[in-house]
Amino acid sequence: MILVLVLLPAACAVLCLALPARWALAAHGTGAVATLVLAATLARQVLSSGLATAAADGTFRADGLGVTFAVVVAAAAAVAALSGMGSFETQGEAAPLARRYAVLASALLSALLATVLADNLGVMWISMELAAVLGAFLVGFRRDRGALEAAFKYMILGSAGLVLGLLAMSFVYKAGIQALGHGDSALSFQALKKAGPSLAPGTLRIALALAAAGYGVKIGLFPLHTWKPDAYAAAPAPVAGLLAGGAVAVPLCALLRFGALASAAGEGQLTSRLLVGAGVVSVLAAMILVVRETDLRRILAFTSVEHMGFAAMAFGLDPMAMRGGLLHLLANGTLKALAFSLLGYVARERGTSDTQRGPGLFGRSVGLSAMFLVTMAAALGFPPFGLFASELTVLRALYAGGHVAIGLVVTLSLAAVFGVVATGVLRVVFARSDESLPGARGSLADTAAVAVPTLAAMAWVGVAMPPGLWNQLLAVAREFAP
Amino acid sequence: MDRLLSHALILLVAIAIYVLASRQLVRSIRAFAVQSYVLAAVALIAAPKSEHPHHLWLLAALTAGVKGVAVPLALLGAVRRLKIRHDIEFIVNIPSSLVMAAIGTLGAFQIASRTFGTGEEQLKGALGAGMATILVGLVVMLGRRKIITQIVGLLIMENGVILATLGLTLGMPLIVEIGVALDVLVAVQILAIFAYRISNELPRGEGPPP
Amino acid sequence: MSLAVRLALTLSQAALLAAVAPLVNGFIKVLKARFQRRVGPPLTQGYRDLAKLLVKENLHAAPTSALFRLAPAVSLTSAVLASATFPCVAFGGWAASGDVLTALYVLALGRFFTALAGLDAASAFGGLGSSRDVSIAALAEPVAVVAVLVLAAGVGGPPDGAVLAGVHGTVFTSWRLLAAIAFFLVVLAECARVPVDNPATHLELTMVHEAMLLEYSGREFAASTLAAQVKQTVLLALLAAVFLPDGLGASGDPGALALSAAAFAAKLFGLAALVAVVESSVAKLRLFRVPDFLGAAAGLAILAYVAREAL
Amino acid sequence: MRGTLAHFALLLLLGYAALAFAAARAAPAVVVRLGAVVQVAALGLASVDAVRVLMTGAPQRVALPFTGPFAPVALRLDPLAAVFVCALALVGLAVALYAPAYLDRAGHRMSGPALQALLSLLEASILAVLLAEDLVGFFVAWEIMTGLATAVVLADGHRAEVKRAAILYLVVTHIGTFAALAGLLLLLGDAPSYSFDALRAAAASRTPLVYGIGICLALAGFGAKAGVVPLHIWLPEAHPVAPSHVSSLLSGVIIKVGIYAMVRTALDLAGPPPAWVGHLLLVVGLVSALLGVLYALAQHDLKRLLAFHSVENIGIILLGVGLGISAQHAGLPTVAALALAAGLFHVVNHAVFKGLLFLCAGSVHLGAHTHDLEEMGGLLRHMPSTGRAFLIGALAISALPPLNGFASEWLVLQGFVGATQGSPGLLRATAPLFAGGLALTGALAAACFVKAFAVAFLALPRSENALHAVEVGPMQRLAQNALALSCVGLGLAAPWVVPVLSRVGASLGAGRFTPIPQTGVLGGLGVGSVQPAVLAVAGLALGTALWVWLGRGMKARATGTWACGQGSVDGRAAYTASAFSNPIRRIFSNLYQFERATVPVAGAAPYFVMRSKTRGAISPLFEEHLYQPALRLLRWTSDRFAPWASPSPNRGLVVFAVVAALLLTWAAS
Repeated sequence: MILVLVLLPAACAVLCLALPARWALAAHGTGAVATLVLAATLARQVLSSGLATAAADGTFRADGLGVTFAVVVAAAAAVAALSGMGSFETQGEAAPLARRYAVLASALLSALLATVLADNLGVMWISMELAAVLGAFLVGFRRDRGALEAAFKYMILGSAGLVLGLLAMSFVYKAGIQALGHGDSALSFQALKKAGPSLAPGTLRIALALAAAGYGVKIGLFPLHTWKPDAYAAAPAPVAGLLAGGAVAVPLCALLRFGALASAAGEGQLTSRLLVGAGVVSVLAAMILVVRETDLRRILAFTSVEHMGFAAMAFGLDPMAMRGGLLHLLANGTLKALAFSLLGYVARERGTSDTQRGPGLFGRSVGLSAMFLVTMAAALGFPPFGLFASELTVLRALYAGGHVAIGLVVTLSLAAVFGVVATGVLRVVFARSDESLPGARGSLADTAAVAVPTLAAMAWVGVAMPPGLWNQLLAVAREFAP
Repeated sequence: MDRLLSHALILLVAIAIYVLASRQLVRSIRAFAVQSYVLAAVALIAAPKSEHPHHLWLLAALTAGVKGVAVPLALLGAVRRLKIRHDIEFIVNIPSSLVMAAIGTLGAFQIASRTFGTGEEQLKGALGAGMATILVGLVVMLGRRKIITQIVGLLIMENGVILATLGLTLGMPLIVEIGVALDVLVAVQILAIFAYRISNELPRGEGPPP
Repeated sequence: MSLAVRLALTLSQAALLAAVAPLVNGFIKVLKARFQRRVGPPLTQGYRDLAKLLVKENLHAAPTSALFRLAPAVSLTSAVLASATFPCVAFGGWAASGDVLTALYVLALGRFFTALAGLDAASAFGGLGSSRDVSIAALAEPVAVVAVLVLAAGVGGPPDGAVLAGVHGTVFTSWRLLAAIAFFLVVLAECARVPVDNPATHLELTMVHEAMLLEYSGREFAASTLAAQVKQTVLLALLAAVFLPDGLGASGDPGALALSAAAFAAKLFGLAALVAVVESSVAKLRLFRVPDFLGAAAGLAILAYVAREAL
Repeated sequence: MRGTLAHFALLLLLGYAALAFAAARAAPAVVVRLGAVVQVAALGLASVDAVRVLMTGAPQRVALPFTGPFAPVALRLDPLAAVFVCALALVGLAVALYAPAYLDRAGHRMSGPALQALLSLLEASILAVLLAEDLVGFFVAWEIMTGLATAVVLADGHRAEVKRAAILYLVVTHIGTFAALAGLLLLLGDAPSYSFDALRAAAASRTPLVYGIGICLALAGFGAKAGVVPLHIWLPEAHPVAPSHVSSLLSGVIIKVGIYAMVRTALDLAGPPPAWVGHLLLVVGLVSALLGVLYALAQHDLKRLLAFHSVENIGIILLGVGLGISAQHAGLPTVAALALAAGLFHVVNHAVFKGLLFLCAGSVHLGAHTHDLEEMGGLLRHMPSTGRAFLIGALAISALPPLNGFASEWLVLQGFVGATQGSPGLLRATAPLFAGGLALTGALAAACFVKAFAVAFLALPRSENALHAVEVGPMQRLAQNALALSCVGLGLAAPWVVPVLSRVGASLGAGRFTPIPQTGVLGGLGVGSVQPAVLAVAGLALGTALWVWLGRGMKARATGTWACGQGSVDGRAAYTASAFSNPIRRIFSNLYQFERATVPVAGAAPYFVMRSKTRGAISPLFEEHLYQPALRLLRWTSDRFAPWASPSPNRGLVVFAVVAALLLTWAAS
């Protein structure tokens, strides 16, 4: 079942190669949705039974953490894929572009799923590197100078980070060999975790530090976030959605696995202090950096830095906070993907996504602006949606744990970022500047087809989450918290 | 054998520092090729010590073939296409980058000495040299403005990791080694393509070629 | 005392004060004339003016609305009602209802409508008068409240009938004098006496209270003037009964009642004389010096409160 | 699942909103009227429930079918919430009557049914906030209310300042919500669940420092929604731009929900409040009251004037609540009960007369097409009913007997008189300052509304629009007169309403507030007592007698206004709004820092100026000295960090190298 899940998007990518543009996009969309459904069933099966299933003689294994992250990635990919269908021209000379996007996006999805579900750390690193390469191609999709430079910066920083990731893995491998002897079990996460106390703490501390630096770049925590604003501004909207929603969560899963190994070896305090420190610094820095941004895509990029920091901090605290962190990743991933996708339509409608220039969206199309407002509200943590529930849970755990100072700083940053983004969004929607930029009339149907089901799902997660699932998430959190 | 090994290790780090200090692009690419051969040699030296020597032979062949021959040729082709002779602009001038490299090397050997208990280390000093090479490669990447030089820096970091892995565990399982080598190759190809495309996008006369 | 007796006493007090108001005002005019070595009008001149006005016809300016005709009735009613809210002559809380603070608020109702009437005729002078009167009142009201608070704090219990009974018994203390002086300054400001406003002048730009009544004539003017005089008498009565309660009888037997009525009348006219003395000895302040004048009154009231707390 | 009426009202409103959105295109006029009927029915049901709860004192609870970890568990209507439901009902009914005719007029950016749907959703969210029984349900409803209110503020405006108002409103109140959430979570600590009972139990065991931070954050956060002074800057921007009938709901009810949250937190959730909370509320209340009325005096836009008065009345309410807490610590349980009851009574009163005034302002806007007092004048002749209603509202807000404003403000004043007899302490020493401040506020409010009523309705019209003003429709007049009548009714019924409200205090404070006995006298209990009914009857009798007598048998002759004997005067000589407030502006000049610029418009040379244009404006103190510096600081730090936002790849790698080195040394040590 795990292999099917991982290989489905890859198969879909191959299929798209053969199909004409229109059908390729449709295939990519249905493929992504099918992957989401498959991931959800796998997740329910693993979480309810509590026991993990392995595949391909141990290289892949669906444990609690992996399955949850699989759902996060699949959800973001599904939203991005569905909105992708509406944002690429499928006739004329632009047709091959659409097909290339479909192939690359599907391949990226399968690489991400492979990373998350890999039990063998080597395979995890390889699929991460593959995802980085595919991501670079997708970021540089538009072939203009800005996109190419953004892609190059994404690639260079990513490769440097992954080199350190590779070194971290080899350190773990050394500790593994000392404890378990040669062979593949020395690289299997499950085996290493079981043999936790016998691992050499010193080596694992260095491995964790290297992993934090290496994967920190891929997650985009401050100050290693420098590639994010350019990448998300240059990439086409559905790609930015997929990257912001799914691709940044995957290295966080890798970092968590290294953290779990380190805490199994007795270095739990170092892991939690590292995660919480990185998280709070990112949230605070994102708040400061977002103030001067005027382009809505760059603003969203910095909110992505902030939410990743918030999630990392949540994972560093106690199991209650980690549960909130997992929910936060799911909600943030999906809503960020939807926000970027809608932003693509908004930019196409009014000519620019800059908050200072361009006509008001309300004047041009009321339906799109209503959907855009609700989506951005949800992405900022307005109540009925999932993000409010996760932020409430994490803040609750933060204050219950007695971290009052951190709690106040984080709450202040969340509020300030809300202020900046809300101002930008309201300016974009209700601007009345007479400078009428060239905007193409998009059809409302395809945006509604993406937005409405996603928002409904998020509202369901936010308000009507079944208590059973909520406790299962707590069980996963207890297993992997530092 | 140990004396030969230590000479090889020192040579590796020296080549990395040479690339750091060189201004000539073509020379630094050739230096990288030489470094790959030396690395292959170290792998051969390490072969008898590990349980499954054929892995290491394959690794040595892979390194020599891919990184010794294929990659430098691709890079030289790119250099010819981009018509750039030497990378004179520096973000970080040579003396300060050398200081950073020195500090990095010291730190690397310090950390390396901690990870091994007494007498456990099969390849004496390989981990330290590997981490040192990684840091020097990083300094090369962050110090230069030209893309090709940054790619060379990345490749040197790559060699550093493989050396460190040899030092740590006498090589990784086979599929991991192959996967790593493949990925590096693909990454370098993409960077070369980007470099080429950016230079195309660049209308003549607007700023230096990347 | 039964409710009926209390109601009768209240109504008689209200009627008495309303009747004596023009006399008090005339008394002040006569005293001022004497200080200026003039004979001055007869004491009953106030009644003659009112009688004359009652037979004249009401002139209404073109822009005025129905409110212009309503204002005199409301201001006279509020003045008369204010006089019924606190007992002047005898105590025992027989006042039908209300207390000193309610009296101030009822007078404020009258001022509100007079100010509106001033603005209704669309003349610059009416607007001038209303704006200044309302501004001065805004500064005077807090001082009056603080002065009353000083009394209530001193005795405990509500500042209505019971306060008066309580205060009646205490020895004359210094802080009560300070509060009385502060309240006296407020009375000067509220009743448009000299330091704040000159009642005798008819020069449009200098008068404050008169400017609001500029457009009135006939019966409406009579009502408005009477209202002003009753308000002045009520405030002086308030000062006499609440702040200087010595000599006022408490029980209901006629002998004590007559004695305290006489004492009250004496104090009332004494205060009127004091007003006349002040008017003759002090020049009218510029409008934007009035805030300092009322600031001094506020200082006195706060000082009284601190004195009571400390001593 | 036995549903209470209030719970049913909530569902009714939500049902209508869904229907309205669905059938908006089909028959807009029908949908709008149906909206009015539904709102009247729903709010009627809710008020019946609220009155029953107030009378019996027994809270009503309804369990909800949701079981999720974040779903609200139950809806609970307790006496405190009932007071605010009554305020909502009173204003909501009038707004429902007013809305259809107002929406039929063309020129609204949002269609009638959409606005009706938004209005009923807004009322439903207010009900949900008042009925919420756990933190999650409370904050979900609270945020939705904020979102809807922002949408409503944006509903009608075309101009740029509508966008600015909406942004200001959303950002300031949302940051307040975050602060309040942080405060309550601090108080909640590690309690088992989010419900209010768990919070009450947990709050009792908090250390004083954590309690202090928590309560301050919560009060500041909810204060931002209520429009307390330092956080009030959005109020005079947002309320005037909303459609008139909605701004009366905004100003009358929604800022009261902020007060509800403050009282609920201070008195109920966080356990018995210490004395300093009372003093804090007193100081904040006085500052809000004074600055609110002083800023209102300097306005010549009618709706901005009314918005600033909302700040003033919020201050008065806080004075009552603060006195309730402080008096209880000064050993005066009766005065405490009286003051709290006065505060809650003023909540209802302010909702009624502010709702009335905003409706009248809306009618004036409809009839005379302007908000600017300078362009009005002489409207009473063309809009008599609106004029009379505005006058009653003006009398009520100026706290003049026998109306409801007088009843509650007089009670708060009596509270301060009673406070002077407390045990020697901070309250007894500062009582005269607060009493004096309150009296000053009342007098200034009276001055402000003399200006507002006279300049708008009396004298001669100063513009074409004012000359051709036309009275609003019958339904709108009915709504206004209904609110005016309830102003008078509440004033006269005060002696019976206040004791009921004092029981709310008793239900909250667990014995710290002794309920006031039911006597026909307003006040009593060792504090001043007045029978408003007797005053009103005597006044009415004497007043009508005099009024009839003055006009009888004498025909009144019309003449020109006195102009020193040179013919008659035209409208231009009359006093305008800014002229009227000039003396007070000069007295309080250091607060206003009034800047005036006179620009010559026409004339042969600079010396022979024929016409000139004068523009004066007061400097917005809070924006200049509190908000702008904060924004500038944030932007300055952001610029300092700019190079780190998205630098060149090289600089990114330098940072990466430094971070990797630091982490390695930290891990290795």
